[in-house]
Formats: sequence, structure tokens, C-alpha cells
Amino acid sequence: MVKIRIDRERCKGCEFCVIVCPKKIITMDKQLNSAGYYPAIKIKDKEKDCIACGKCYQMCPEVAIEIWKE
Amino acid sequence: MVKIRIDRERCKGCEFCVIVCPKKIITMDKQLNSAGYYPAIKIKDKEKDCIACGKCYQMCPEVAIEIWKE
Amino acid sequence: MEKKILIRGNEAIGEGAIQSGCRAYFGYPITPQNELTAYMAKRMFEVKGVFIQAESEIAAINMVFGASLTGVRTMTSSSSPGISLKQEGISYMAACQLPGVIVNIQRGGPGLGNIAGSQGDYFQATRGGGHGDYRTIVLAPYSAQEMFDLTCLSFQLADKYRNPVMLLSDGIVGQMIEPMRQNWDTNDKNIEWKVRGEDWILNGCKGREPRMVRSLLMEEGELEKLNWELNRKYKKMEEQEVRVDLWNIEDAEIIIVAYGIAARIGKTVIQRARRQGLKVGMIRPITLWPFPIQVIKDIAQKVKSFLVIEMSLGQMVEDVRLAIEGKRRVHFCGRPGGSVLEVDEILDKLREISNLK
Amino acid sequence: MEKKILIRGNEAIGEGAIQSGCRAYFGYPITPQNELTAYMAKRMFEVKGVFIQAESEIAAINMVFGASLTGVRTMTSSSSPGISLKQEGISYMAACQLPGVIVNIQRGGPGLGNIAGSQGDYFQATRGGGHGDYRTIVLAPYSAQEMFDLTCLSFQLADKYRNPVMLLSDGIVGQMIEPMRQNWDTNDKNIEWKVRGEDWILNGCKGREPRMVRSLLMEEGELEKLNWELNRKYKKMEEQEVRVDLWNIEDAEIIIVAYGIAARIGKTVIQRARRQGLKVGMIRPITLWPFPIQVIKDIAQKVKSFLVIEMSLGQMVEDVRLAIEGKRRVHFCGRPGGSVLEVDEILDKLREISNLK
Amino acid sequence: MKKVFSYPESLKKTKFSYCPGCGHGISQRLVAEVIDEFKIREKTIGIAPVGCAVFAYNYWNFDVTEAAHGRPPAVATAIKRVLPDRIVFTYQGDGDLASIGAAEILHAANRGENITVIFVNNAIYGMTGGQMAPTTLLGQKTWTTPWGRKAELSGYPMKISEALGQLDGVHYIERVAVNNPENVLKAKKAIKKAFKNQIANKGFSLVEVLSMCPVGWAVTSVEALQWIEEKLIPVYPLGVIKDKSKST
Amino acid sequence: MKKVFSYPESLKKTKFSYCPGCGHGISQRLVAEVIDEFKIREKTIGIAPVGCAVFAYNYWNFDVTEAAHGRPPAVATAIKRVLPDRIVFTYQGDGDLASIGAAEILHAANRGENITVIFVNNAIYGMTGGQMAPTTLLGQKTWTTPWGRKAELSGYPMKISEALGQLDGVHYIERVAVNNPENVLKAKKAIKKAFKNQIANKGFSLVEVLSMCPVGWAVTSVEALQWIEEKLIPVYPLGVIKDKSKST
Amino acid sequence: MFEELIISGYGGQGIMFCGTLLAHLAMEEGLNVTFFPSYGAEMRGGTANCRIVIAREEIGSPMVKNPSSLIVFNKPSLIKFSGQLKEKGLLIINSSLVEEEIVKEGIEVIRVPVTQIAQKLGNDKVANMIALGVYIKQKKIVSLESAIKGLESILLLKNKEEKKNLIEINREALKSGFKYNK
Amino acid sequence: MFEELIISGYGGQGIMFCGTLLAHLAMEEGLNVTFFPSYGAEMRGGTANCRIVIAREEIGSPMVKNPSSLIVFNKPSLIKFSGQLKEKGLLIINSSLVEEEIVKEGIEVIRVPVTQIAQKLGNDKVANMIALGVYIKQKKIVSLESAIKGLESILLLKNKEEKKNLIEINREALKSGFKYNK
Ligand SMILES: Cc1ncc(C[n+]2csc(CCOP(=O)(O)OP(=O)(O)O)c2C)c(N)n1
Ligand SMILES: Cc1ncc(C[n+]2csc(CCOP(=O)(O)OP(=O)(O)O)c2C)c(N)n1
Ligand code: SF4
Ligand code: SF4
Ligand code: SF4
Ligand code: SF4
Repeated sequence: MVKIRIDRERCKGCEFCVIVCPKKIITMDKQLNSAGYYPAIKIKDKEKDCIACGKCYQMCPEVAIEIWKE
Repeated sequence: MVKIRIDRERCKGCEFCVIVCPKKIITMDKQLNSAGYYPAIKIKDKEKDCIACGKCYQMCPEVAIEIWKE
Repeated sequence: MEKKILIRGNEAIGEGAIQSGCRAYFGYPITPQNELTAYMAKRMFEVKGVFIQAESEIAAINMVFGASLTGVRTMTSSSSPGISLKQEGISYMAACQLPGVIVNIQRGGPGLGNIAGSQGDYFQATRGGGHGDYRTIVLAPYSAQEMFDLTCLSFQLADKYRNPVMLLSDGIVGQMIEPMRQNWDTNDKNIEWKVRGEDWILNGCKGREPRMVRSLLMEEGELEKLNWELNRKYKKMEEQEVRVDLWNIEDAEIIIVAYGIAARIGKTVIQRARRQGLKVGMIRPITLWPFPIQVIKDIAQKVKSFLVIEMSLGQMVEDVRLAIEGKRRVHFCGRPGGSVLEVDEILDKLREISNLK
Repeated sequence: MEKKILIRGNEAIGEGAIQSGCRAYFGYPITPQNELTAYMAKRMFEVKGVFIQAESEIAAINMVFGASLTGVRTMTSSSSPGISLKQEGISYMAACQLPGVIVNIQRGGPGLGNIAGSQGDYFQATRGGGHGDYRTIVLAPYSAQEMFDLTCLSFQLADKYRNPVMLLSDGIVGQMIEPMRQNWDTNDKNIEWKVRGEDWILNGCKGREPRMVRSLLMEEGELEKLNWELNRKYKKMEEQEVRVDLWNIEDAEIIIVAYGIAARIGKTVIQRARRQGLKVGMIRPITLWPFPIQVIKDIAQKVKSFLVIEMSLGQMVEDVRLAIEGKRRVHFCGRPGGSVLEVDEILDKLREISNLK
Repeated sequence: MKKVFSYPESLKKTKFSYCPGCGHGISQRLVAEVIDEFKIREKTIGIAPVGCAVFAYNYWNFDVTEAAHGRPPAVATAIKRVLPDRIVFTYQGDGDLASIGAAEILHAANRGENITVIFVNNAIYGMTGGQMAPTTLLGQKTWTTPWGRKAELSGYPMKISEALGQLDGVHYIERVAVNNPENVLKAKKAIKKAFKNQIANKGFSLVEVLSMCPVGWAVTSVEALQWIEEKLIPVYPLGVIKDKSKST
Repeated sequence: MKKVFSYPESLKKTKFSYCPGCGHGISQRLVAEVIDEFKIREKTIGIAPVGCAVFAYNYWNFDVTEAAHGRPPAVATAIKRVLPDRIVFTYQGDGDLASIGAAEILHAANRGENITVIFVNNAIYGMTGGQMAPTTLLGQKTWTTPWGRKAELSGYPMKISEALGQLDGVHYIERVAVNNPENVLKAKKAIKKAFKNQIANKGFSLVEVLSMCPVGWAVTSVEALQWIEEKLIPVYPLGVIKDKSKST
Repeated sequence: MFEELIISGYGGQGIMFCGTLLAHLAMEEGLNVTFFPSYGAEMRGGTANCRIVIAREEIGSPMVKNPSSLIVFNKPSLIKFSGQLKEKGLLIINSSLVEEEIVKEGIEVIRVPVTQIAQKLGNDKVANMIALGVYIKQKKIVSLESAIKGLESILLLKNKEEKKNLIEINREALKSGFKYNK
Repeated sequence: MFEELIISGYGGQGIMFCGTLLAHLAMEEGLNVTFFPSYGAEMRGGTANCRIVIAREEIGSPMVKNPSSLIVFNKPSLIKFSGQLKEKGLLIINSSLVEEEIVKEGIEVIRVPVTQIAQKLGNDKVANMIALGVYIKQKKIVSLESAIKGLESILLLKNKEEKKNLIEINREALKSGFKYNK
């Protein structure tokens, strides 16, 4: 099992994680965070597809993503 | 016929002209010039051997040599 | 009604340069003067002048040196750290008697500091941050209008004296947008400009003896001679080029001395102080060098005391003290590091001063 | 008898640095300070210190910045044009509160000038040729002995205040050879030196929190805070570090004020003047900044007038005027461009002054 | 559960101040990871440039200083010479390294200083708002090339890494990019090598990182990734430019 | 009789102030001859460096200025841009060009400025009395390398021409020497080409001249000629380093 | 008349355009005006704000410390500036992004959901014009007609070949701000 | 005692060594001394000269303008400096290179063919030591023995593994100068 965490307040909404995720687990929120950005969020129920490839982590300029694995 | 002129007062006695002259026409004087150098001079009676190759001219850092040709 | 346009201080400098016939600009990006460099990139292209983003401030000032040699009006601009790097070049220009305009949009220092407006480079500008006994004329605009006008004046004085001229402003006046009179022909083709100094410029020795422009003067007494010649020139500037703005002087008991942005803050202070019954006036040096020594001396006869306000720890105040020679008290109120002088703080100080015997 | 050695001024500085534990020197050749750079090349190798002939004066001052960060005593040296290039770096060091010694063996300016001794960089040294409100302590040696002694003092003061210190000398004192006391152990291994400032240096964060050394202070008020902190430090220097040499003051009616080489010439002048019955004494500022304001003020009470002599067009004379505040006449006699002040000329001036009412 | 991708120890928790999509965050994380992996955090001294990355001292969790614009190589040289057993690196933008600091990098390289240089080439001056850098592409519009960079007026995209490669003092130079996960991993490998060289006293190593500046290029973050692929890499081909370990 | 080798018009009659056996006199004569031959004396502007050649304005019989140490390329750039129909060249020593002025030469080259650069490499700082230059050989004793240049401490003899050759703005670079009559003639040819390129608007051309400094090397004048042959040329091989006219 | 205004919000919310337009309008009315922009420490993102002084008399300092009016587009701006507002000052709040209720006493507060209104108009970038409309109506510095004329001329100047609909939507935004009934 | 001396000649004639040696001797005698070198505008060649002040009292300026003694090794030096010599001053001329007869009145002139004497000793580089010998004898600043001791110690210091014969020939030169009968 894999778990990913996106830090909503660190995220600046660049969408890199969204486009590099091979499993399309991530999308952009419609609500601003407190810094004024629309942050990335996990798509509900999609997290289970995550293969922990780490691509989102590698591309995130804000180091806003962390990944756990069983 | 070839004529060469060495400007005694420009010369600083580096001896370049002496060593590059294929005809050994030039030598160094034993008298200082007014700047305190022993200047190059033509060896008496040797000037007639000059072939105007210009090597002394090319090597003279003081542009102290000029050459005439018939 | 005159046509007015809304313009940023930095851009007003740029247009002033273009209208003065400046046709060679060399700069290197640095905040808070970037709009000026960008403006010149655009405008120089339009007027077919030379624009180069130099590899550094040092290259830029030496390009100004080169361009000036050819007789074209030329300028560079930067902000504090970049101006420090230009000091050697400015000293060379002064030595070679080359005209040219150097713009310093001061920011907070020392070091990298910050990008807010500041007045910490007064000493550097007026005392020659470079080596040797030289002087540059230093002009201090305090509005968009003056950014334009004094730029034009800078070019005139640079040419008149064959000397570098520094336009010393700061991040606030540079960034601020204000209305300005547009009293020039907006058709670039009509801007007149010509090469100056036909008797000293280097442009190839056709029809004349070859010339040299240099500052290495190793023969005995040669360099001394140049220095005395420069000295005479500087004396002439001191006699002829002092410019100052007086405000509410007539009945004043306390005189604020301030330049640039501090003078604007000073005006607000005076407006309020007068409402509170304090008779305050202002001397605003427009030329920081030559400094309006005589004006200050004369006014000192008639007033009680002086308050110098600067956005620094106190630099111009020395010149005021030198002018007044102990005859009146000279107070000081300053804030360093790009923090803005507070109107209230100065008002307090004024009240305190006016209560002094 | 003490052991004396014959030493060139420039080399005395070098040995002073070595004896002070300086273990990192960065320089770039320029006349008339080359013997110092060469001396350091040799001595640093012997004492296993760091010597780098930097690619430029700019690189050199930034290497000093880097070395200072590690806690080692460090120095750079140059002459006027090269010192102009270091101004940005000096401002950075002042902002980051980094100790370090900068030697300026002044030559004739402005521009490339000549390689004779001169005093044209006084303003640059004392007013901060770099940007922002900073100060460097400036020491002015006038003999080989002082080249050594004041170098040692420079390192002490730099450390004490975490501030750059400038040793301001000139081509004559730098090139001159004189006897000097050799009162140190000549076995290099015995020279003690240690890393300073364990609480601020960067040497890896082992066993402590990571540190940062920086001068970009963009948060509101942050830079202002630094500036006030620096200001307090500078005030302390003004209170504690003034050094001055008085000579023949007791019965003097005219006081010569001079530093460095001009003070030596002044001594010859005074020797001769006294033979002619003129009561002349001398104030020789050893610290040019902080300037001996109070000493001058006090002596001004007792004497008729002052004569400032400088190998420049008059720079220190402003500080003397600032100190005296119009209470006594301050005369000036100077020669710019690396030409040496004439004893006779000064004597004439003294006679003229003493005849004034 | 075990963290497989986690925030490196050598990064403080402070948020970056970079624009959305900026490549600096990725490069600085890679440096932090490499330092973690070599366990050299406590003996590393980083030198931040003047440029967007100037705030690096707020992010890296080890000793960091900030050098005057263009001078990090001089500062690094001095630190490394005085403390040869510490790990010293500079992190510089293209304006800092290739423009104002060209002399300093050239000479640190030529002296073969045993330091590591991370050279972030984003083909623009980010911090000052988007002026031409020496590495700006032909035709690229910037604040100081309003009609696009023209070679006749502003010269050519500068291949400083290739130029440095000619100097005998240089041990290793490689050009990488951070525009996709694969390239990021290669970038990390190169950075790792550049630090390893220093640890092994091999001398001067430099990694040029092609990096996104969406704001300076006036494109969206995602477009910036493509921009690197389609515009930047063709002019600045990726790969090893010099490696003394491999020659011979 | 006809003068076959005579004092060029572009040289004033002033005596050089160089040391006996110094190569500067030869190079400056070659420049003068080339300018005579192209008949461009009246439209040429020369830029002297800070270095032994600073006094060039006393020797050349055309407009000459002297730039601050290392900055001739910046000065030349501005002059040429303002007066594109004049002939503008710099004459620089190795300290001036390769050390303090490294950034300026790199950028003038990268911009492809249409100027000519005569780069006199004598592997030493002559004017200041004989300190190490970037081009000083390993083992060479100078005032600042009293035990000979060591690579670990002072880096390597700098191949700046090769480095410049990597830049797209550069049209032509050749290395020549003036240590024997044959080489002098080749040097002249290269200098001629470098000026011809400018006349033809080809862009940046540089000729590196290996040149004697007997005093700085502490050898006799005649030994200096051999020193070039035996020591300098092996490290700095003669020949064309880049020529855009020939590539393609 | 002596008006001192601060406009503040996120970078990208059109703060600066809003301010320069106002300065332009004031100038066209023959008033003295200064505009001073300020960006946060960060390059982009973070807060941006500008200070505008409008007066009949000569303007001294452009550095507004205690504004007579304040327009805030986000929460951090409200927190930062509301305390500095003069007594009886005017505070315009973008209520789409700022929920806070508590603001100091003795000032006039107008809450307008400018972002929402702008989104309805089809582009949330024009929220700035809506706020400006509200402000202009309150302060009566310039008539709606002059404001629209000024807006158009500035947009034309800035974007020579700008699509008409940009002008259109900005104009509409300005109008709806002007007409907004609190 | 207050002696001000200028030594002048071509670069390469050992002017500076001559001067520093004298300074050293004076120091060893417990006197105050300054030595100031000056090279011409040119790097090498041209003239070189140095100024030495020797005194019991503290020395102010090291910049001798009107020397009490002058040693000239070539003609340009004679032309340049002889006019500055003090009344009753001492002038030592290298008569091997300087033919001039006319020098100003009221001074003591000693002509010594130092270059010739040196050549006879086998090395014209020691002409400087011969002149120094003449000078020392005249001025009695130091005894010949001390001078020789000083010379040896300095040469040893400078050239650690210097061949003996260099010291030898310099010593002989100094001696023959000292013993020279005008
Ligand atoms: C001496 C000096 N000149 C100029 C500046 C202004 N400045 C700050 S950052 C910068 C350039 C930044 O560009 P780059 O190095 O490419 O880094 P980026 O911001 O793109 O990461 C400049 C010119 C300065 N601070 N100091
Ligand atoms: C800013 C500055 N730094 C240093 C100097 C001193 N200086 C004069 S010439 C020179 C170097 C000369 O060497 P090079 O360029 O190789 O020319 P060469 O004399 O050998 O022909 C230096 C360092 C100076 N005049 N200005
Ligand atoms: S890559 Fe990072 S910053 Fe970008 S959208 Fe994803 S989580 Fe946010
Ligand atoms: S080459 Fe010239 S300077 Fe040298 S010895 Fe011959 S004439 Fe004299
Ligand atoms: S301007 Fe460019 S380099 Fe700077 S933080 Fe923004 S995206 Fe990054
Ligand atoms: S020092 Fe060298 S380069 Fe300079 S003039 Fe003498 S020989 Fe020529």
C-alpha cells in the first residue's frame, strides 16, 4: 500500500505533479490556499492506484509531496 | 647593392639582429650609446654581403634597422 | 493646458536622456533601476542609438568611457552595489575629462542590503568613491519632472565641463509614478543630437594629427599639472553651477535641509508644521556637489537653527556643518537601511528644536 | 641594544601580518605595493598559510570575504585604482561584520595616474567609497616601524569590532627602507595564531545549528536594524579607538595637521621652522577614522591657527574644519598627483600665517 | 509504513520563495539529498549567489553564506583553501556565473579549485524581473531584448560550460536538466558525482542545470517544461562536457 | 636606392620604452605595418591596455586611447558600436586580457563584436615587475611564485584562446610567435587577417602573440627567443584555433 | 482634497493596474497625484500593494503611512493594513476572499464580493476594476464617464492591438463596481 | 650630522644596492637613516636613483631635494641633479662615462673612473662599490672595516649560497674606492 501527502500550504499550483503522474492520481483544487494559489490535491479514491514511482516527488519544486510505502 | 642603417641611439643591444643575420654582417659595439646600451653596428666591409633578406629588420624590437636596395 | 503624462521616475530619466540626444546607453540590471535599463533597450532601438546590456557594471562604465571618446552623448545607470563597482571607471573618466552621465538609483545598504529607496551613497557620490582628487557634479532630482529635467541638465553640464555627472536618486523617486510635462516633440526623428568636442574626440585622425586620451602621466609633474587643471575646473563649477530650491524661507525660524526623497517628506512635514504654527522652511540642494555653501551661510544669518533630514545615518549633514561653521546649531534626523523617514518623528524633532533656547 | 633590521615599508606590513597570525592573503599586482604581494607569496608558503594571486582586485577582496568567514585572519593589499575596485566588497564585509585588513598603498590619481606616493584617497577611505552607511577604521602609518605596528593593530581592531580595517599608506612610505625594531621571535613555528569568532564563523555546523552570513535583508525594518547596530559599533569606535601623535605642541602657536608621509615632511618643516623661531607643533592623526576630533578641539583652544598639509587637493582638511567649527583659521597647503610637498613652500606658508593677525 | 520519498534533512522546513514552477526548488532539493546521502551536512559550506537563489540560506540546513553578485567562486576558493577538509560548493545563476562573474568562474576553474559548482541556467535574469542572460536564446524576448535577442546586437547564447571545458584545471563538467522526472534523476546523479569528486580531491567540478523560469519566459509552468525540451536543450545539449576520470 | 624595409608611417618616431629584447616592439610594428598596408591609419582607433604596452599611444601614429586594466574590450565595443565604419582594435597583455579582463574579453567575443584583438602572451606580468600571469608556465619562477608555479597552488597555464574558441561569436583566433623571422612573418599574416576580417565585417578576431619578456623571465634577450621555442610553444601550440571562414 | 489610498492584494490580482489607472484619472482631472508600488520580498506571489496620494496642493511624501482609504483584495492585506487606516477612513474589502468580520471601529467598511462578480462577468482578473468602480463612486474623484474614457485610452495605449473584448469586460467591471449597492 | 645623498645612474649600475648598503652601514652605526628608491617612467633601462638621509636626529622627510652629496654614474644624472646640490656639497662623478667638465661652483668635485677601475678588477658591475668607497672615506660615516663587514653580511644574506668570489671582488672594489687618491 502506498500513501502520498501533498502539503496544501507549500503547494504553488504548478501542476507538474499532475502531468507527470502515470496513474493520474493528482488534480488541482478549486479553492485557493492562504498564499493565493490553487493547490494540487489527490483525486478521491485514486490514491490506491499509486505505485510510488516518485515522479511527482521528483518534479515538485516546492518539495510539497512525500510518499510512504508498506 | 644593398644598404642597411642601424639607428645607434634607438638600439638597445638585444643582439637579435646579430644572431638572425645569415650573412653575419652585424656585431655589437664596445661603446655605450647615450641610453647606456652597447648598440649593434655593421661589421666593416661586410655590408656588401647583405642580401636584403630583412631578417634583422623583422626581429629588431626597436625598429632600429632600415634597408635600401638598388 | 500643457500636456502631462504619467511616468515612472526611472523612465523619465530615460526619456530625458533620449531627448538630450544621448545615443549610447550601457547598463546592467539591478533593482530598483531596472525600468530605466528596459526603457533604454526599447527607446535606443527606436532612435537607432546604441544599447548594450553589458556583462557587468564595470564593463558598462568602461563602455561609457569608450562611447564618450567618440563624442556621442552617453549614459549608464545602476544602483548602489553596482555604482561601487563603477568607481574605478568614474575616476578614469574624470582623469581623462570625458563627459558622461551616471545614474545611481540608490537602494538600502551596505552590502546587498535591500531594494528600498535610500540615501546612503551621498558620501560616495560627492566625495568621489573612486581614487584620487576628482569631483563629479551630483544632481539630486526629487520628482518625475526633475528626473527628466535634471537628466537633461546632466548632459549639458557633462559636456560643458567635460566631466562625468552623477544623477543621484533613489528607489522611491525611481519607482514612483507621477505626472510630468511632455513639452517635447514626440517624433523621434526630430530629436536633434550631434557629436560634441570636435577638438578632443577620437574618431580617426583623418585631416588632423593623431590624438591620445589617457590618464597615465608618469613624467615628473605631469599628473600634478592635470590635477591643478582639474582643480580650476572644479572651482569654476563651484562658482557657477550651484543649484538650490528654497521653500518657505522668508519667515522661517528653523530650516530643514534635505534633498531628493527626503525633501519630499520634508515638504509634508513643513505643510503640517506650519499648520501647527511652527515657522519652518526648507533648503533643498539640487546640486549636492557643488554644494550650496553660500546659500546656507547667508540663510544661517537669519534663522535660529537647522535640521538636516536624510534617509541615512547622516552624510549631507557634514556639508551643512561645514557651511555653517558652528554659527548655528545643526540638528539631524535620519533613518538608514532603506526605511522611510516618518513625518511624525520629524515633527516631534522640530517641536523639540523650537523649544530649545 | 634592541635588534634593528632594515626593511621596506611594504615588507614591514607583510611581516606585521604574519606576526599577527594572518594566514590568508589575497592580492593582485599593482605598483607601488608589489613588494608586499611578493613578500606574502614567500612568507605564506613558509608559514603554511594561504597565498593566492587573485585574478583581480575584486576576486581578492571577495576571497578575503570568504577567508574571514572561516575565522582566519586575512588581508588584501592594493593601490588606488585597485582599491576602487574593492569598494563593493568592502561594503559587503562591513554589512556582514567580517573582520579583515585592506592595505592601500596610495599612488597618484585620478585614473591610472602615476606610481608615486600620494594621499588622494583619504575621502574614499574615510567616507566609505562603497555604498551605504558603513565605516571602516583607517590607520595611517608614517614609518617602517608603524607599517609593522599598525598592521598588527589593524588585525586586533578588525577582530575586536568584526569590521574591515584599512591601512592607508602611500608609495613613499611603502617603498622607503628604514630601520625597524625586530622584537619578535624569528622562528615562524612559534607564531601563535588561532581561529577567531567561534560564535559566528562558518566552518560546518557540526555540533551546532547551521549559520548564515548574509547582507540581503529584505524584511521590513531588518536592514534598518542592522544599520543601527552598526551605528552603535561605530560610535564605540569613535569613543575608544582614536589614536593621535602630538609633537611640539606645548608652546605651539601654529599647529600643522598631517598624516602619513605628509607628517614626515611636516616634521622636517617644524625642525626648520623652530630654528627660525616659529612656534610650530603637529597633530598627526594615526586613526583617520575615527578622526581625533576632540583632540583637535582641545588644542584649538590654545593655539592661533592651523595648517593642514596633504599630498592632495585637500581632503582631511574638511575633517579638521569639522572639528574646529570655525573657531580658528584653518589653512591648507597641498600638492596633488603624486608630487611631493616642498619643505620650503610650507615654510613660506607658515611665515605668512604667523604674520597674519 | 516507510517513507520512500521524504523531505531531506539538509533542507529546512521553510517554504521556498520561488515562483510557481521554478526549477530552483528542484535543484536545491537535489543538492540537499546528495549532501544527506554523503552524510556531509555538518561539514558543508554553501555559497548562494545574487539571483533568485540568494535566499538559499533560508532553505539549506547547513552553513550558508551569500556572495556578492558573480563572486561565489572567489568566496568558495578562499573557504576551501583555508578549510580543505570541508565541502564547499557554489550555487549560481547564469547571470551570476556567466555574466558578471565570468572572470571568477574561469579562474576558479583554471586553478582547479577542489570545489563543486551548481550552475543553474534558466536563460534569463529571474530576480531582476526578466532581462537577457548570456544564455538567453536567439529570438527570446526579455525586458532588455524587447524584440527578441538578436545576435548582431546582443551576441549568442553563451556556451560557458564548453568554454570552461577547455581549461586544464577542470575535472568534470556535465549539463543536465530538471524538466522531467527522468532528467531530474540524471541531474541528481551528476550533482552526486560533482560532490564525490570533491570528496575524493579530484578538483573542480561543475554541473550545469537547465532550469525552468516560467515567469521570466512568460509561459505557464507546464509549458516551461516543454520549452526546455524544445528550445533550450537543442542549443545546450545535455551530457558530459568533460570528465578527466574518463579521459586517458 | 629604394627602401625595402623601412619605418612604417603608422609608427611615430618616438623610441620605445620597452626593455631590450622585448617582443612588444615587434608586435606593435607589425600592427603599424598592417594598418599602413590597408591604408586605414586615418580611420583606426587603437586601445592600449594597462601593462608594458600602455605607452602605445606614444608610438602609434593614429588615434589611441588607454583603457582601465582589463577593460579594452569594453571600450572597443562601445567605440565600434558608435562608429561602425572605423577600425577598432585592442592590444592587450596576458594579465590584462586573461586575468582581470577575462569577463570583458569573453563577452566581447561572445557578442561577436566586429573588432580585432592583439593578445600579447609573454607568460608574465611585465609592467609590475614580473609576477605570475594566468599564462605563466608550471615551474616558472616569478615574483609571486618564488619557487616556481605549482598547479595545486596557482592553477594551470591558461588556454584562454582555446576557451574563447568555443564561443559562437568568435570568427577567427590564431596563435603566433615573434621569436624568429619566419614566425614574425606568420604573425604579420595573422594580424593582417584579423584586420581584414574587421574590414569585411566578419566579426571578432583575435591573434595571440607569444612574445619575449627577457627581464620577466630573467634570461638574456637571445635566450628568450629559445625559451619561446622550447618552453612556451609546447604548451601553447602555434596555429589557427578557430576560423569560421574555413569551417563549413 | 487630500486623499491617501493603499490598494493591496496578491501579486497577479491587478493591484498595480488599478492604482495606475486611478492615478491617470486623477491627473486628467488636473489633480496632483503620486503612485508608489511595492512588491514583497519575493519576486512573484506574496503580497503586492501600492500607495496613491491625490491632492490639489503640492504632494510631498508619496509614502502613505496612514491612508484615508484602503482597498484589500485578500486576507493578509487586511491584517497588514487595516490598523493603519485613518479615523473615518474608507475600507473596501474583497469579500469573496476575505471572511473576517472584525475590523476596527470608526471606519466605513464596504464589502464587495469582487472576485465573484468578476467571475460572473467571465474573467476573475477584472475584480480590480470592480473595486475601483466602488471606490470612485464613494470618493467622487472622477465621474464614471471620465473613468471609462481613461480606462479605454490606457488599455489602448498599453496593448496596441488588444482585442476589443478586453476593453469591453474591463469597462463592464468598472461600471458594475460603480453601480454596486452595498 | 645630517647627510642627504642622491645616487644616480643607469638602471643596472647597482645604484640601489649601493644605497641600501650605505643605509645598512649607517643603521649599524646607530644612526637614523632612510633610503628611498626611484625608477624612471620606464620599467628598465632609463635612469634609476635613490635618496638617502642619514642623521642623528629623527628623520622627517626622506625626499631629498637639495642633497649635501651626490654620486652620479652617468651623464643624464649629472645634468639632472648637479644643480640641486647644496653649497659646499660633495659631488662624486664616474669619470669613465661622464666627460663633462663644467659643474657649478662652490662644491667639492671628485672624479673617479669607477667603471674603468671596476673593469680592471674584472667586473664592471662593482663600479658602484668603488664609488661607495670613495664616498665613505670622504664622509667618514663608517670605517672601512665596518663597511666591509656590512657588505659581507648583506651579500651573504641576499645570496645564501653565493660564490665566495663575488664577495671577494666587491670587497676589493670597496677598498680600492676607499684608497683612491684623487
Ligand atoms: C553588483 C550587482 N549587480 C547587479 C545586481 C542585481 N541582480 C540581482 S540578481 C541578478 C541576476 C540574476 O540572474 P541569474 O544569475 O541568472 O539568476 P536567477 O535570478 O535567474 O536565478 C542581478 C543582475 C546586484 N545585486 N549586484
Ligand atoms: C586595476 C588595476 N590593477 C592592477 C594594476 C597594475 N598593473 C599594471 S600592468 C599590470 C599587468 C601587466 O601584465 P600584462 O597584462 O601581462 O602585460 P605586460 O606588462 O606583461 O605586457 C598590472 C597588474 C593597475 N594598473 N590597475
Ligand atoms: S508539483 Fe508540487 S507545487 Fe506543483 S502542483 Fe504539484 S504539489 Fe503543487
Ligand atoms: S635587433 Fe635592433 S635593438 Fe636589437 S641589437 Fe639589433 S639593432 Fe639593436
Ligand atoms: S523569476 Fe524565474 S528563477 Fe526566479 S523564482 Fe521565479 S521562476 Fe524561479
Ligand atoms: S618587462 Fe617584459 S614585457 Fe615589459 S617591456 Fe620589459 S621585456 Fe617587455
